[in-house]
Amino acid sequence: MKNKWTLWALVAVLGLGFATAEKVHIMWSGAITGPTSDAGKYYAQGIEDYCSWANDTGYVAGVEFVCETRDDQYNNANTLRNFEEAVDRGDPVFLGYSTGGTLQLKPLVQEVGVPFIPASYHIGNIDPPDNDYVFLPIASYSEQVIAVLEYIAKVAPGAKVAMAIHPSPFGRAPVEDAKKAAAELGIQIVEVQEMAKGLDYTATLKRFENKGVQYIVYQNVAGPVANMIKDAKRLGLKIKHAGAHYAGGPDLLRLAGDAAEGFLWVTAYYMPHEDNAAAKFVKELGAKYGRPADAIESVHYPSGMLAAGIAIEAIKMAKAAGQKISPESTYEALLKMNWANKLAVGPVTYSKDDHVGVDQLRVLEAQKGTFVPVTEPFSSALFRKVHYGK
Amino acid sequence: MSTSSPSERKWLLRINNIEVVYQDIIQVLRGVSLNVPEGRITALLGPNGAGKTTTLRAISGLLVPEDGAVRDGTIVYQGKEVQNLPPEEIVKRGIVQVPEGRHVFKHLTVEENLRVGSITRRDAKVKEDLDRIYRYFPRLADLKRRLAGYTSGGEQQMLAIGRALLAAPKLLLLDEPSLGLAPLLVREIFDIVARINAEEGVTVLVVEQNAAIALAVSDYAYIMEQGKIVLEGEAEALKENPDVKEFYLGTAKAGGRKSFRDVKAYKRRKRFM
Amino acid sequence: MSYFLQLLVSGIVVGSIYALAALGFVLIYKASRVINFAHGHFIAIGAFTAYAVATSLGLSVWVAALLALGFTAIVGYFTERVFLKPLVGQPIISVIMVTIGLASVFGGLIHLTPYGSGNFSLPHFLPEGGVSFAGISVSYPQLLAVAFTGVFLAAFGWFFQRSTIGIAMRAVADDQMASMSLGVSVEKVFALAWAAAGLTAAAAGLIVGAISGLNLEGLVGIGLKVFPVVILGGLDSIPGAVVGGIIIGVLENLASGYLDAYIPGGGTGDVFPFFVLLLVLWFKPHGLFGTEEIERV
Amino acid sequence: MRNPWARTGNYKTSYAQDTTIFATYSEQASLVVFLIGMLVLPRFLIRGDMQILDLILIYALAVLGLNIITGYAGLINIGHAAFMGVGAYTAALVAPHLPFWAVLPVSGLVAAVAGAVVGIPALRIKHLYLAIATLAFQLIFEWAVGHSPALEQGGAMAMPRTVFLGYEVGFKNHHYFWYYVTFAVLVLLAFAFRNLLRTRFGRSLVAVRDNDRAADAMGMDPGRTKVFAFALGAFYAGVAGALYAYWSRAVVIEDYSLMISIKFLAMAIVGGLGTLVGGFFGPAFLELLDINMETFSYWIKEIYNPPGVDVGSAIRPLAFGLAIVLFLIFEPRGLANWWRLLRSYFRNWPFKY
Repeated sequence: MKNKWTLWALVAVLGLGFATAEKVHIMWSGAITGPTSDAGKYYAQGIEDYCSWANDTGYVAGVEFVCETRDDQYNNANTLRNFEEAVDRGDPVFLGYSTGGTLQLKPLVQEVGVPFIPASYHIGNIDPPDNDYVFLPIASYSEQVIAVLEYIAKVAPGAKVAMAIHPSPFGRAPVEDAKKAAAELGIQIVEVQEMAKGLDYTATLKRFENKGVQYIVYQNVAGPVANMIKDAKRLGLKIKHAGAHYAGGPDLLRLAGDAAEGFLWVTAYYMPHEDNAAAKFVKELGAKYGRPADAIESVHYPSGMLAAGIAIEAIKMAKAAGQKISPESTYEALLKMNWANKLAVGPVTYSKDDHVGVDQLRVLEAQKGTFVPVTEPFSSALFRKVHYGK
Repeated sequence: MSTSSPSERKWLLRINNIEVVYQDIIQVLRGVSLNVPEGRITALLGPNGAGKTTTLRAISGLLVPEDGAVRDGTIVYQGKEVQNLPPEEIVKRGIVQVPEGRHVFKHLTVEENLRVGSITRRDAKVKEDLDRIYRYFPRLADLKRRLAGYTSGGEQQMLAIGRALLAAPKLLLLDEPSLGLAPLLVREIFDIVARINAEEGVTVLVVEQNAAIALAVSDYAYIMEQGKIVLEGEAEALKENPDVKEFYLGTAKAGGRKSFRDVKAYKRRKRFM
Repeated sequence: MSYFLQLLVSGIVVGSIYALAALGFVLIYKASRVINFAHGHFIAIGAFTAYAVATSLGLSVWVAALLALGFTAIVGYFTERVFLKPLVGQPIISVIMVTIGLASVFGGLIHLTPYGSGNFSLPHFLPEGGVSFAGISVSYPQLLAVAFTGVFLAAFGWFFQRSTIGIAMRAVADDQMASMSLGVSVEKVFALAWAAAGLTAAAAGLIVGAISGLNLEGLVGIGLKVFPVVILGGLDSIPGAVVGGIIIGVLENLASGYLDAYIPGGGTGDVFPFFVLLLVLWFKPHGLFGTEEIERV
Repeated sequence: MRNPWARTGNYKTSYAQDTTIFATYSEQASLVVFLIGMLVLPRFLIRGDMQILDLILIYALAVLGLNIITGYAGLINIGHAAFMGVGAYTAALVAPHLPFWAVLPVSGLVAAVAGAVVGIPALRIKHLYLAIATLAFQLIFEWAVGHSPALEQGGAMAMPRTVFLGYEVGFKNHHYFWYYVTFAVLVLLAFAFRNLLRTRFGRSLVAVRDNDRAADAMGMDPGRTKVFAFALGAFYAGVAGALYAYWSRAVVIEDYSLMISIKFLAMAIVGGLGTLVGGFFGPAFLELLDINMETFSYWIKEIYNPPGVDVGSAIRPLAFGLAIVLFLIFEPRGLANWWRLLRSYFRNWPFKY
């Protein structure tokens, strides 16, 4: 009867474990449907899977994460409602999404003091005022666009550049900084065009061509970018294309096919086809939680993971420091964070004055259907100069 | 004209005591009964608002678009009850109504208008019938390609009748064919109706306010007032009825207006009839 | 000059897609006086059906396209039977709102499939590239769009001018009472118009899919672009849908070609058609080819 | 009148009695009970509930405005959220310089001007064509805001923290404070709404809806009536927009998009077009439906969640659409009609009729 006793003991230990596991809620509110949902739906899956992974592996001892991904349909009223619910419940951290939603919530975030990690890498999210509690997972759109401009200035000095942006605060985010940086780099931003969801971009592209544009830099989501570069190919234009984080990625390759060849893309994440721990980890999780191939390959999937990862890491730090899990302790932990994560090209580091997690970026180029890095990870000095004046 | 009593006739259509209600509340017909003999022209006369058009619609099923329904009584056509059937079913059985005010399809050509008439037919004789209609109404043949909206009132009336004939009716219901037309045209149209009746054997039930012309071509007639039949008889006989002369034909002798008492006397006679 | 010509040609291509999308919209309005706010969803249903059939069953895109046309026609037919028929005789706002409600229902149903969000591209079924002439280039899918539109319009033109059922549909649009008096089943005509609308919407969806990929938002958005087209052409005119579609397509392209550079951020092509719409409503409320209604007290 | 609560017929003896808003003592009494109930309600609700309640009341105000335009005057308006947006952006621009109680009417008035401008096409076109014109205005509004640097191109314009009697409103009491403000405004404007039909203008609104040619023949000016209906309805929306701006702490374009306009129409229909109680029931029903469907969708996700399909996201638009469709088919007079039936049941109890 010895076996029976072991079994009971096991049950008792497990039961005790469950009973003592503290439930910590982490909420994400973003667009699973509606505008930009092509990015949002994979982002949400990344969060869910990272959470499940943390629970399944017992990543933070004694803590069970309850991660909710809520579809706010790109509507700020829904985001606000979700955020307030999280605050009322005492959630230690909140994962956000859109630029508009984050900018709107900033004063409230400041007032309630709950750390807020958006999917939007708008620099305005962490610029004053009310910027104490917002943390960007990776470098801002502004820095991304400046990084690609620096690369362009290097390969084609004095190039003429046009920007094609999403018609929203998200799209407009890097425009001002990009213009200043271009002046420093000696390249010329000829035009900034907002891309509506049209069926045909001939008019815009032809105009760019007439103005002698050599590069188009996109701040947009992959769908419209794919259509525009396909049109450019059809028109036989010699214009080259480049884009910030949300403009490119495997999604773009899938949608645009051959037309994406030579596309320059800036991001802080590793690619699924690369031979490293990050790619392995992402594929493992995707397979484990039954995600389809296009989700696993999408760059938004690891982006979601990183956001969830930062939150979970901060909670782990707070717990390790013996503190009660709360917004305050999580905030304190975030300010001290230096997480050598395996998803992005650099560690996630925060401090009182630095609310950008991964400071490093890489420029990649689409070659034969995959994005191949063409630079080492770097952070842009020029960005700091034009944005902060230092 | 025939002198046989009504009971000896062969009825194509018998309406027994029908009541028609619009929108569930407005009662228009209160127990109307009338019979239509096969192969003849029957007239239904009466003043505005008496319920003549409603009676026709009850027969043809066109109460539906006006939110009306037959609530009580029966309409028997060829031995079968047809009240409240959908209009397309009634047309298939051979009852076709020419609506009041002609209702031609203004944005269709004359020939297209006629083709709509043949929609319920599956037989191959449509082309032949089309030519026959053009023979009855030679004017329509000249206007084939013109938009119906740009034809004159008389032409539109002819078109409406011709269109109905293309549905190969056994019973043709005409609603005020004289409405808004010059007397000469009215004469012409009624002559054609009489010819169609005689040559094609189409039974006709015609609703009219112009009693003189209607009684001239019809065999039998009913007079309707306020949702009830108040008088009926052979057309010849009705022409001689003093009340009909007074109120519908305007041919009473003894010039000058009659007194109110006489009107009351008429009402009384009506009631006991 | 070649700049202008290229804008013109591209505008005609986009315009013929609008024309095809507007065709179904006009069919419904013409037969039953219903403004269909769910038309964009018909376009999406057609496109995603073709995509689903082609990718999951592995059939050729052409077969998938035929199935999609048929399926969307059936959806249109049942939409009328189930949702619109009970509302015959109700005020306009009820009829408008029921199509708005249906749009939301269709949106929800599409989200029950894997196609609710994200971008998809139809498998290649046309040769890559296109033709170029004097510096003006048109891709094969774009040529197909124009050809498709031409075929559909010719087919519907024939149907409405020559076939008895087509003439009967016009008759119902003209005068319902008179049509009923001749035995035309108005109900059947309505349902038939919705089926035809579903079919043409699916055709529009397929072409959009071939040109710019499938995305629910984008496909549904075309349903909004239909409004300026039909207001310009006339709500109940089939030639109006074609002419209106092409004019709006061209104007949109010219606007973004010549005005965008002067407006901060550009994007004028998106809003310009709606300015046109307001102008048309003010100066010629029934559009270029629409029929005016006569009102009586 | 011995038993004023148990009348069997119309016993009115003067014109003044005939035109009172609340005909019987029982109606007056139930109104007082209702108002007191609403005033003490927050004591029993948590902060999160208050947020939803606030949203419902703000939407109710906007829907009352829509009921003037669409319910009373019969002018289908697919651009009501744009009027609300005009009010909200006005609020964002003037709030740093004015106290909140002054911001509200200013926002309403600016929106009313916008409403009058949008109403101008109603002079020439009607029915469906007018509906499409309002749709065009909605889209042009969104585009114009998106291209105005002064309005942050549709990005967030923060609203200042409100100071009331020297006391700063913060997170904990934000929703309670705005509940009372919204409620006060709503009661005021609902009385105005109820009174509207008793004015010459209100009657001409209905006359114009039923047949504008006939109204013209009877000496009313349908054009002016329609434009004024738009202005008045937009005033309600503008005030609602300012309240929304304060309530949500910032003004962002997505809160005033086409989708929201459609939501307002749905609320008006589900509540009961042209009725006062419907203006409350509609927003309450659809907002609560949405929130419950959201909860339901998390529950269903636990059971059924195939890869690639987002069941949760499908449920909410599905429920919203079905609510509209089913109401239109089975209860076109909306929830207001259920309310009417319920009341008459209790009034006549224990008799059937």
